[in-house]
Amino acid sequence: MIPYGGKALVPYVTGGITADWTSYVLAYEAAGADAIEIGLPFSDPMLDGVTIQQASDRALARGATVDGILADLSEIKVGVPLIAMTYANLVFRAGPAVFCRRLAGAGITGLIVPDLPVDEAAAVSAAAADAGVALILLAAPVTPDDRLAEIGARSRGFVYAVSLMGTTGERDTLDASASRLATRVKAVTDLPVLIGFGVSTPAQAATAAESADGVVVASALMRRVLDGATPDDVRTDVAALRAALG
Amino acid sequence: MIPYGGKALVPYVTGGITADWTSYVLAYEAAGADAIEIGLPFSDPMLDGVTIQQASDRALARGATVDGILADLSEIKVGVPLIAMTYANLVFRAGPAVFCRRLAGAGITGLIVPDLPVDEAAAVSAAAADAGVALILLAAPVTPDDRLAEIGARSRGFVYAVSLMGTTGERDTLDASASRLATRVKAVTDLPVLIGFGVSTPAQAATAAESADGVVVASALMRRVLDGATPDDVRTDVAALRAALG
Amino acid sequence: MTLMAEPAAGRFGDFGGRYVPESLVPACAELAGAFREAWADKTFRDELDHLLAVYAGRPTPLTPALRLGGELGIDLWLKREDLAHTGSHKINNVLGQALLARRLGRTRLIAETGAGQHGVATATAAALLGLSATIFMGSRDIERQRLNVFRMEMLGATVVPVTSGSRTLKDATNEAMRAWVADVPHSHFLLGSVGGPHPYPWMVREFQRVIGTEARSQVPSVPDVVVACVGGGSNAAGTFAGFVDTTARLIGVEAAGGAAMTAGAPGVVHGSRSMVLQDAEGQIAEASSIAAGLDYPGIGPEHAHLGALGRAEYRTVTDAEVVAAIHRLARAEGIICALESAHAVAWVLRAAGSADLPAGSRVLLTLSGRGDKDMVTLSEGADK
Amino acid sequence: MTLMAEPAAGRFGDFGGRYVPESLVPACAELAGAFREAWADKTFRDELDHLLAVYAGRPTPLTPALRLGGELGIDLWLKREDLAHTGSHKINNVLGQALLARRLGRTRLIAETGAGQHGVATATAAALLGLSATIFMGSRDIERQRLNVFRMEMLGATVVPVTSGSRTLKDATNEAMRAWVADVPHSHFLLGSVGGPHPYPWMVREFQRVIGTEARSQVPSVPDVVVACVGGGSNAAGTFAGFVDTTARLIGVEAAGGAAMTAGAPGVVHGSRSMVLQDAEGQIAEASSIAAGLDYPGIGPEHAHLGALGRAEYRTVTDAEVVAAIHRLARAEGIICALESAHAVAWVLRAAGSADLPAGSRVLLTLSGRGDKDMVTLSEGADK
Ligand SMILES: Cc1ncc(COP(=O)(O)O)c(C=O)c1O
Ligand SMILES: Cc1ncc(COP(=O)(O)O)c(C=O)c1O
Repeated sequence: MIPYGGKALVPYVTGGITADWTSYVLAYEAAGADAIEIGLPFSDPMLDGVTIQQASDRALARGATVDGILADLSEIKVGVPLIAMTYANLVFRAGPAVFCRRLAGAGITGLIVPDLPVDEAAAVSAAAADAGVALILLAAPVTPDDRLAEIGARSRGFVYAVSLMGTTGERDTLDASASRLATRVKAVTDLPVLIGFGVSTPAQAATAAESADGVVVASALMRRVLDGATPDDVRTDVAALRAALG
Repeated sequence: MIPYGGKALVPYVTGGITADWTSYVLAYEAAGADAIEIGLPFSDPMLDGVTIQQASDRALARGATVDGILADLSEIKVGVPLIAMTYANLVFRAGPAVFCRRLAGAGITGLIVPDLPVDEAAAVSAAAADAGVALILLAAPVTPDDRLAEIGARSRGFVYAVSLMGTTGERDTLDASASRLATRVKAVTDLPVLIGFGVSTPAQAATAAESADGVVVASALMRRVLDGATPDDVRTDVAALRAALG
Repeated sequence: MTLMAEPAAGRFGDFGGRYVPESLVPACAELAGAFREAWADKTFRDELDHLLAVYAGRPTPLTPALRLGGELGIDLWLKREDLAHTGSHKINNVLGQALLARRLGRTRLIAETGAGQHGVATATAAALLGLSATIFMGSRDIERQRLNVFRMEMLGATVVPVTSGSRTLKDATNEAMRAWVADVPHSHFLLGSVGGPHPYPWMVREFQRVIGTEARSQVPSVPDVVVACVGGGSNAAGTFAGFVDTTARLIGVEAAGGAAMTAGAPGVVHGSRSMVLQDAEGQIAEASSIAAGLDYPGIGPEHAHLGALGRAEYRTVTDAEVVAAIHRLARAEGIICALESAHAVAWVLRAAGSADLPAGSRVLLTLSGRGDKDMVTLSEGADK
Repeated sequence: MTLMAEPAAGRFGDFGGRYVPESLVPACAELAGAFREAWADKTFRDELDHLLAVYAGRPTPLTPALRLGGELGIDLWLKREDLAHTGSHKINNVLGQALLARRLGRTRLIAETGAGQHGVATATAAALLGLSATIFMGSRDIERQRLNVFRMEMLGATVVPVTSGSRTLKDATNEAMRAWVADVPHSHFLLGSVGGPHPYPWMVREFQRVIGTEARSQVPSVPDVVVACVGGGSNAAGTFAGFVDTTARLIGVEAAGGAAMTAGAPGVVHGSRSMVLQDAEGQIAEASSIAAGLDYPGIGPEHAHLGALGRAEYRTVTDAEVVAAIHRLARAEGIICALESAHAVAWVLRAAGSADLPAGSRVLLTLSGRGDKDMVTLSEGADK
């Protein structure tokens, strides 16, 4: 899912945030994204900071639904992997098997569920595998070594290293915990390790990539979209990140 | 103090209620009062209804004091007995002896203290007697016979029969309890018995006088004064009462 | 010394008595007799004790105030009347009198209230026993204790605003007595403190004695100082009753603006002779305190007597000290007490470490009530 | 059946679990271990029991509601959590968790609150133990429970208004969890009900068990029906714990506008799998209740389990029934309970005499809190 070798860039967009939201997906691809994370908005995004909360609220207020977002995606052609990001309740409400098949049907090959820790992941993990979707697990700075090993063993696609103890959202600096965690995760898995949460600038992306295999960038881009940036505008932003990562 | 034989009329005025308040005293005399009750206003007239409360408040607000009221009285010549009506605290604050001597010095020969029942009256009674002032006790409809006898024995001047269970204030009709009480009091004392509280009209005064030796009229007159009646106006009222009593 | 017996002729030394209109004398006498009898009647005492336990939440705890005591260098125990049903010690007296009223065949309770705590307690007892309740409350107090007005009305009581005089507790008391005179056969006047004519000062002290009795059995040793706030003086009287025969110093704390003991003179108001704030002629002064329940120019006659004897001492604290005390207690112990009760706390805060309350003293303080009713007053103060 | 043991893997049948961000998993595990250990540690239990007794006013009484019961033709006992310090059962759980937080070396308490009762209780425990407190509260709830906001601030807590979503308890909970993630090393998340990730549903039920244990020892015989209101479900869980092994029917009463059991479907929110109000896609619905403490789309997982087993039954009542119930109880018994608690009363009023609650039934009802906080809401309703 993530190219081994180079430094991967995974930008995020909240599905349904604007009528033409898939243009952001295409812009990301054009700017050099290695994969694209699609947020399926949830009413109670407990791990998200203000920016993603607002993006989710706006999408829901516009009437966004999982089915609608997946249908939108079916209408475009994207050459890089798509990864869904959503909360556990949407997965369980449909049923993990149905939910994952639906993702696969729309060409989505990865799934991130931030409130589904490894201990609770078995059912979704199996359903995802059956549907050909990689259930990507998250590791946190406080995760102890034995859990880290388990996360490394059970994750698929890559391991999402949460850069800091906190919610999503832009930060002035990249927390030192990010590289420490990435190094620890890399020691227990052969999967690529991407750093996410608070990666806000090209410089931060470059720093993160020193210890990890790439970055996920979400709030920094969504802040721009909320402020009215066009697909063209964010293409420039993603291109700058791409350039920084090499 | 009260003429034996005929039916006595004792109208009331709150001392200091107007600058020329003593004109009401003179008007009462002119209209045929047998004695005149002078209220020495107290801040907390617990047994008084709205009218006397307002009259007391107005007098106090005008700066009325016991000394001032007594000085005012010294400046007029009245041919009928004057009776002070006030609450216990004013008596005790000065000390019963000093207080009663002061009354006597202003020509007052009677004293009514509604919150001084017979059981608590000994000190004031003695001081009043020493000063030549009659301490007039009150009897109530609920007073049992033995107490009534004691009140009859200890009262001086007359016995004040409280017409009803309630505060001072005008009433549409004279309570039947008035004549029952007057009759009971007359059975235990040779003193005159006057009915007060709520005697509002000449007709009520006449009814009261059937069983008693006279009446005290307060709120009905004070309501008129509060509403702006002149000494001349109330002279007419008192004359009507006088006529009704015969 | 004990505070047990019925005072002869209703007198506590020079104080007390029954200075009421003749119309009320028989009712007072009947009440005194009924209380005397009921208080000697195990059935009545058992019923009251039962209600206090299963309904009102007695015994109330004695809480060691470890953090505040530690800061002040004293041992401090709080008697928690704030946890009693309706939020203050007032319920103790009210349940007793309401049972008595029912025993006397009365169907209506009349009460005066300042802070509204006594009114709420009275309305509560009326609801519990199926009696009606008419509560007189100064219009100024209605403004500052709105919460309690709502509570009384929810409980089915009629709240009558009193607009005469200072529009506070003193005037509400006048009006309640007027209402009583007019309805003696059906009404019981449920006086809220240890003032009024005999038997009230004695009876209310007896109904509040439970505070002191419990506290005495709860303290690990006899305290050096026993302190309570004083409005009419009922929570203090009830507390003192448990310790008057010990070596404990008894301290009553008045509002600086309602300090009958400190700034008053002997006088007669609301049916008894006691210490009263008044002018040279005997007109009753208007008190002024941030605590509606202490905003009263008089005090119960037994306090005047204890003060004259030197057995109890009386102190005053200012509104500003009271507000500071309520906040300090809240932050140190997690207890928001009533503005009234905070007077006792304020004195302890001021005195601790001084000759009046040396370091190491063991102090029992009665927290007479909780502060919910005062939040609006305090938050408005904070806005200024 | 008993509700004693730690649920294996944090599961109550199909419900429960620990659906939290990986960042919180170690903290939850640490907490579960610490609670397991503390709960088996006599020193800890003794300290908690001591605080509950001398500080919080336990045991709370069991009041026979003679007048209301008589009117309804049933025997009705009220378990009086309204008399506990701070005015509701919330203090039981809060003291337990705050002691645990101190044991874990945490210096800050984070809590969500709806009615403000849990926030006040948390602020209280923080003051008592010298910890700091940050309380998240929906801005809509801040408007309707102002009194409690003042109280929290007086106790030294920081109250953070939450303006996202429905601006009520659900959103305050999201925000509290976000704050926790950001400060795990110093903060304890002091969840106020039996929801959330393992160990909260188990731990909070154990801390609230005292309600049921006391009530069991206070009732003259095992009741036919045990009833309590259900928001998250902590007062009900604590009550049920005392009777689950008896023949008593267990009834939880939800707000019609927040009826997770009656109108919800299985789902995952705030860390556990339970019954949740949600749409077909899984978006959480906004609850709507006059009682801020029940204005919540979820319920604790053990209730979902008890409901699935048929061991407990869940009913709903409307806002209008609740307002009528609060007034009826006030006038019949002199007790003004919280809007939350009045849900249980409203069900009894409706059911008494029907097949659901036949005449002659013996009913134990937990009055979870007092109504002072609700006077403004009720009086505004009355003005309309
Ligand atoms: C909480 C509280 N404490 C004290 C008082 C003062 O009354 P007393 O001095 O009779 O205890 C009141 C009166 O309203 C009160 O509400
Ligand atoms: C008085 C009262 N009762 C009940 C509740 C609901 O909580 P639970 O269902 O956890 O008992 C609350 C919550 O705020 C409350 O304040």
